[in-house]
Amino acid sequence: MYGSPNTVAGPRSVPVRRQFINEPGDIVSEALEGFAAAWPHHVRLNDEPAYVARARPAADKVAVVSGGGSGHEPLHVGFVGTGMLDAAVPGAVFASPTAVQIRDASMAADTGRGVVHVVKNYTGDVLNFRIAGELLADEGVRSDIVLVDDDLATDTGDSGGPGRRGTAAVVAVEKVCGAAAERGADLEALTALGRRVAAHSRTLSVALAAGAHPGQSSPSFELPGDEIEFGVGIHGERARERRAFGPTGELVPQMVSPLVKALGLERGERVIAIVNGLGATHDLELYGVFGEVRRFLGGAGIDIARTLVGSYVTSLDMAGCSVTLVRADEEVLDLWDAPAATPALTW
Amino acid sequence: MYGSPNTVAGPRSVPVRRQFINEPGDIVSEALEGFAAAWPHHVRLNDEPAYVARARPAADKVAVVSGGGSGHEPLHVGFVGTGMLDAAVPGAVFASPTAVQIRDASMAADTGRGVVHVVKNYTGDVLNFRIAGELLADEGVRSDIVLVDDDLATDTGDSGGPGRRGTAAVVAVEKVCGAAAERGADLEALTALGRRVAAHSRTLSVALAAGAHPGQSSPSFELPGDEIEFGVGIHGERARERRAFGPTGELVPQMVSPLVKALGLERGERVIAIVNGLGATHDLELYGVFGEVRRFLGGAGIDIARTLVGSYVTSLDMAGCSVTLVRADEEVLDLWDAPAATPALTW
Amino acid sequence: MAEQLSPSHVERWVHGFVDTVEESGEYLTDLDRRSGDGDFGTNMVTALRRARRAMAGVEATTVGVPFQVTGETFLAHSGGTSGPLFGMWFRDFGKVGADAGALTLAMLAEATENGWATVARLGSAEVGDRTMVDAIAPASVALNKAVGDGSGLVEGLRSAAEAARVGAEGTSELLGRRGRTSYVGESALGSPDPGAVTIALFYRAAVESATA
Amino acid sequence: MAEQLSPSHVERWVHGFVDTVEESGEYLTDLDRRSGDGDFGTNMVTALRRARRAMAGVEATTVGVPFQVTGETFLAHSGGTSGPLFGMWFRDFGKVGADAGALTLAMLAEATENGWATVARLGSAEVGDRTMVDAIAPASVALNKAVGDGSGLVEGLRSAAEAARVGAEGTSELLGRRGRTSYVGESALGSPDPGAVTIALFYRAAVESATA
Ligand SMILES: Nc1ncnc2c1ncn2[C@@H]1O[C@H](COP(=O)(O)OP(=O)(O)O)[C@@H](O)[C@H]1O
Ligand SMILES: Nc1ncnc2c1ncn2[C@@H]1O[C@H](COP(=O)(O)OP(=O)(O)O)[C@@H](O)[C@H]1O
Ligand SMILES: [Mg+2]
Ligand SMILES: [Mg+2]
Ligand SMILES: [Mg+2]
Ligand SMILES: [Mg+2]
Repeated sequence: MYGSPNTVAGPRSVPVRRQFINEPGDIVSEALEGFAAAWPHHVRLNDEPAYVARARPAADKVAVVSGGGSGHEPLHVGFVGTGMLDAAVPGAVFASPTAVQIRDASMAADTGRGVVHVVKNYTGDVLNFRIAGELLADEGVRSDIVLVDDDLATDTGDSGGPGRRGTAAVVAVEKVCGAAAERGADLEALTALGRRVAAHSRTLSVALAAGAHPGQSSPSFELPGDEIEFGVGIHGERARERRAFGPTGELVPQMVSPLVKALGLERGERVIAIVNGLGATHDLELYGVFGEVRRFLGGAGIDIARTLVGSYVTSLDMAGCSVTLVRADEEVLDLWDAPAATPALTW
Repeated sequence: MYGSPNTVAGPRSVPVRRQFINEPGDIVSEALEGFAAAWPHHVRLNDEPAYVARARPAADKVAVVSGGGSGHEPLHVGFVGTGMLDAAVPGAVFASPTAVQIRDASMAADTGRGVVHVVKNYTGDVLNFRIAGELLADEGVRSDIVLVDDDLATDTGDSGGPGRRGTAAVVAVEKVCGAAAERGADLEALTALGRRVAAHSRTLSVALAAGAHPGQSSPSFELPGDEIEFGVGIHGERARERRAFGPTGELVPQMVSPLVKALGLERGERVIAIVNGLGATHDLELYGVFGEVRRFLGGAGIDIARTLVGSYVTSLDMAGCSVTLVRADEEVLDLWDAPAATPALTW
Repeated sequence: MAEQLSPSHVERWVHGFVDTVEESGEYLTDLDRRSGDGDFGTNMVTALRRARRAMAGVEATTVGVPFQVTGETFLAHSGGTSGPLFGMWFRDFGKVGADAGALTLAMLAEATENGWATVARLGSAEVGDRTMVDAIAPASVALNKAVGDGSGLVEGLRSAAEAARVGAEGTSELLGRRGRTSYVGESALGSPDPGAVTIALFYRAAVESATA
Repeated sequence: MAEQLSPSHVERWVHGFVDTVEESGEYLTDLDRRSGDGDFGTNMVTALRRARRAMAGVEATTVGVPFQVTGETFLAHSGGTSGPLFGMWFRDFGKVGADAGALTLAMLAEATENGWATVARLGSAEVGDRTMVDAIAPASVALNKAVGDGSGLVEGLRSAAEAARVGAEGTSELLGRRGRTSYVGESALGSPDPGAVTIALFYRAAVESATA
């Protein structure tokens, strides 16, 4: 037991991490049940297979469906509702949903005009969504995938590899595609739009402390007090790189500058800026980070046309944040501003 | 430094806690600047003295103003907007705003019909809001206080003491009073309404791990792995009581059962249930907790008429949650359902 | 010795496969530990046990049904990379037998060829990448050859099983280029790929069901 | 020796008070450490320095102005419990002198009585609770008596200062019932309440300004 000298691992022993859970294996299904009960006017939960769909299904529009591992809440289930997703398909913690979940959710959401799958670029998610697409084709349901791969830290330029991971830009893709779908865009237009937003999005994420998997009593890695993980993903893993910890005013330029470069943003261009908490980082800190993002982009002459600050795409209770920039044109901004009514995002 | 054997405090040494900050003393002002920049259509920031007001001030209604120490975000600044607060007055982290801040915010918000101050019951807040009321009276502005004192853990029955602390029920009071003010209720009616909601609200909070004050490298207390703090407040302090850690299914009834008793809730009565994260607790856990709240209240025949689950009243990055029950009648539910458009709560 | 596989043959085949994977579960997990994350055997056994329960509730009206049920079970419940790929693999066998009362060698060759195409397409895996494809491909070649040669069912299945076994063994010498084993590099050398071994077990179970 | 306090007397009084609190800052903080959370002196010094800067920018057109500026500074910037109470205290002095060119003993008695009422009302503090009220109350009694007796300004202020000093010293023997000191209990016994001591310093500074 923690604190008893004969079992202590040495000076690096850490305090026990606990969560509010019953059985670790039940955390997702119990949370889904609670989630659906909390937002009955927005969503309903299908039990077998598990997916979350709009409480009042939309009629006569292309369905926008997303999904992925759990542990990233409010993503994706929190974005089901008017103006965003028609359905979200949750897997186990950090594990892809199955192809049958995706197929059934998509068939429930389809109004006859096809289904756009918004997929974060992870092997398991891509595989299961691709399979779901084949299953749907057999059922006569058209679908196509918008792959979100915004994580600049995994941009190796290696064309044979798995490519960049998908992270917080998925919120922008879901918002914009959701709005366009609501306005009647067809499957081809939506897919093209989603791919355009994804292509013009880049994210960098840093961690100050690891989170812990449900039921596990220690964080998934440890960091010395003078270092941060630079370029983490959203699955609790470490980054390839460690950098020196420092004040926000020093850390944020290290995140934003590569984003500007990667997107080739020039003076006068407009962006949507997303400052996203990875789980355990407080709003006070996130708004402080956003202040530094503004300062940096202001200096570079780049216009922050829209902003989202909050914990939207989390990595369990990791302490850290990500900064996403999305190049924005009139159409994208207009769709971003369009009304949305979901548990986690409403305007 | 952490991890170097000669300075380690023994087996209870903990990993360094870090935040995204520049100077600890600047965290609130920098965050406010970022916050106001992120939500320009909802709020504007007044600099000297610091307060957050609606971007478009309301005309001809009683103003609803709240405030208190920072570190509880999104409370209170996140609730400024249509249907909730007209202004929010932030103090330093966990410290009351000053009477002049409150006075100036209230005068800016006043449309001539007076100001309701929603105040969590802490000595400093109460003192400064009472003084602000006297300053306002001198300026010819009518105001009155709705004191929120929902924390059952500090219900000592001792009439001379400071009384119960104010915690998450403040969200319900702000929502309901905000909606009633929008509909034209006068100062007396609003004050009576707010007091009624507060009187019918009770909260219990538990912590699984302490948070850390900005700039401090260790959490404010340590807990062994088999215990929780039962009955914490929202200022990072320990509770008077420790209890055994256990599965959510065992912890939640210990929280909800005393609430039901304290409110004298009987079978068939309706409540608003608020499951609130204290800062570092993940949505998956909060929805799991809500699941257990439902189970318990279902067993007691009490009807959960409305629900709010999320991190709304935080205690920096404390790991923990609170459960609030608010006895709800038709009027309260109707006001709860009324539209609100604020950074943190919109429907 | 059957010249066609009846629905009950196919049920025996699938059940035999479940049995043999159950027996090899720990071995397969150990192989995945050497070349991946060590969950393969457990995942496989869990999914196949569930498939066995699902088959019990369904009447095998065609030779496709046991495969369809197994495929759907994998697609509905199995995580990991191999789960959905095996799901699609069984699905291709189910499709070939969808309306048929019996499976011929030609139908088996067709199902194998389709399954190969499916797995290769979805997993972007080519022969030599150290995946289940390295057992599927030789089995497919052997079956097509057997059909072309006019071989009998059992003879053809035997050649497929032998080809799959050899192919699976050969993965011991391959560097992984798909899936988790691609991160492990040389340290996986010397043990075969668990997915490929499982494909070999699948054809061995086919032979046993046809000869029992 | 003045019989009335002119605006420049009042400025000297307030500046003298700032000086003496600055000198006593560490002592006051130490007292708060014994009976509270140890921030009293620091908070006081910070607020009063700021008040001094604010006064420099404002012309003392009436005897109320220096008090008004000081009160507003405390109310605008000072955290803690005593900050706003002192803010209101100074404000009451400012109100009495708001339109006046000079302060009489009667006006000082009135301001003190109002200030006592304000602090007692806002802090719910009665005499004997171990707060600043334990110095304010005797000062108020002394001033009212001096006014009734027809005493001179300096004589009256001296009696108030002496009464406040004795009252403050007496808090050493009181158990706290308001503010943080109420949590500390007996361990505060033996040292006086910092707020009460500060009130005594305030009247001492008044005497000095009137006699300098
Ligand atoms: N891209 C791929 N294409 C085909 N087969 C693959 C691919 N990736 C992995 N496999 C097969 O899956 C097996 C591993 O399965 P499993 O343990 O379920 O995967 P993981 O745990 O890595 O998600 C490998 O032995 C290999 O045969
Ligand atoms: N309720 C009260 N009423 C009047 N005076 C009070 C009250 N509480 C505290 N004080 C005065 O305030 C002083 C402490 O001030 P301060 O250190 O600023 O408070 P804290 O740090 O506890 O917020 C005490 O010495 C006492 O004189
Ligand atoms: Mg594996
Ligand atoms: Mg795996
Ligand atoms: Mg103090
Ligand atoms: Mg203090």
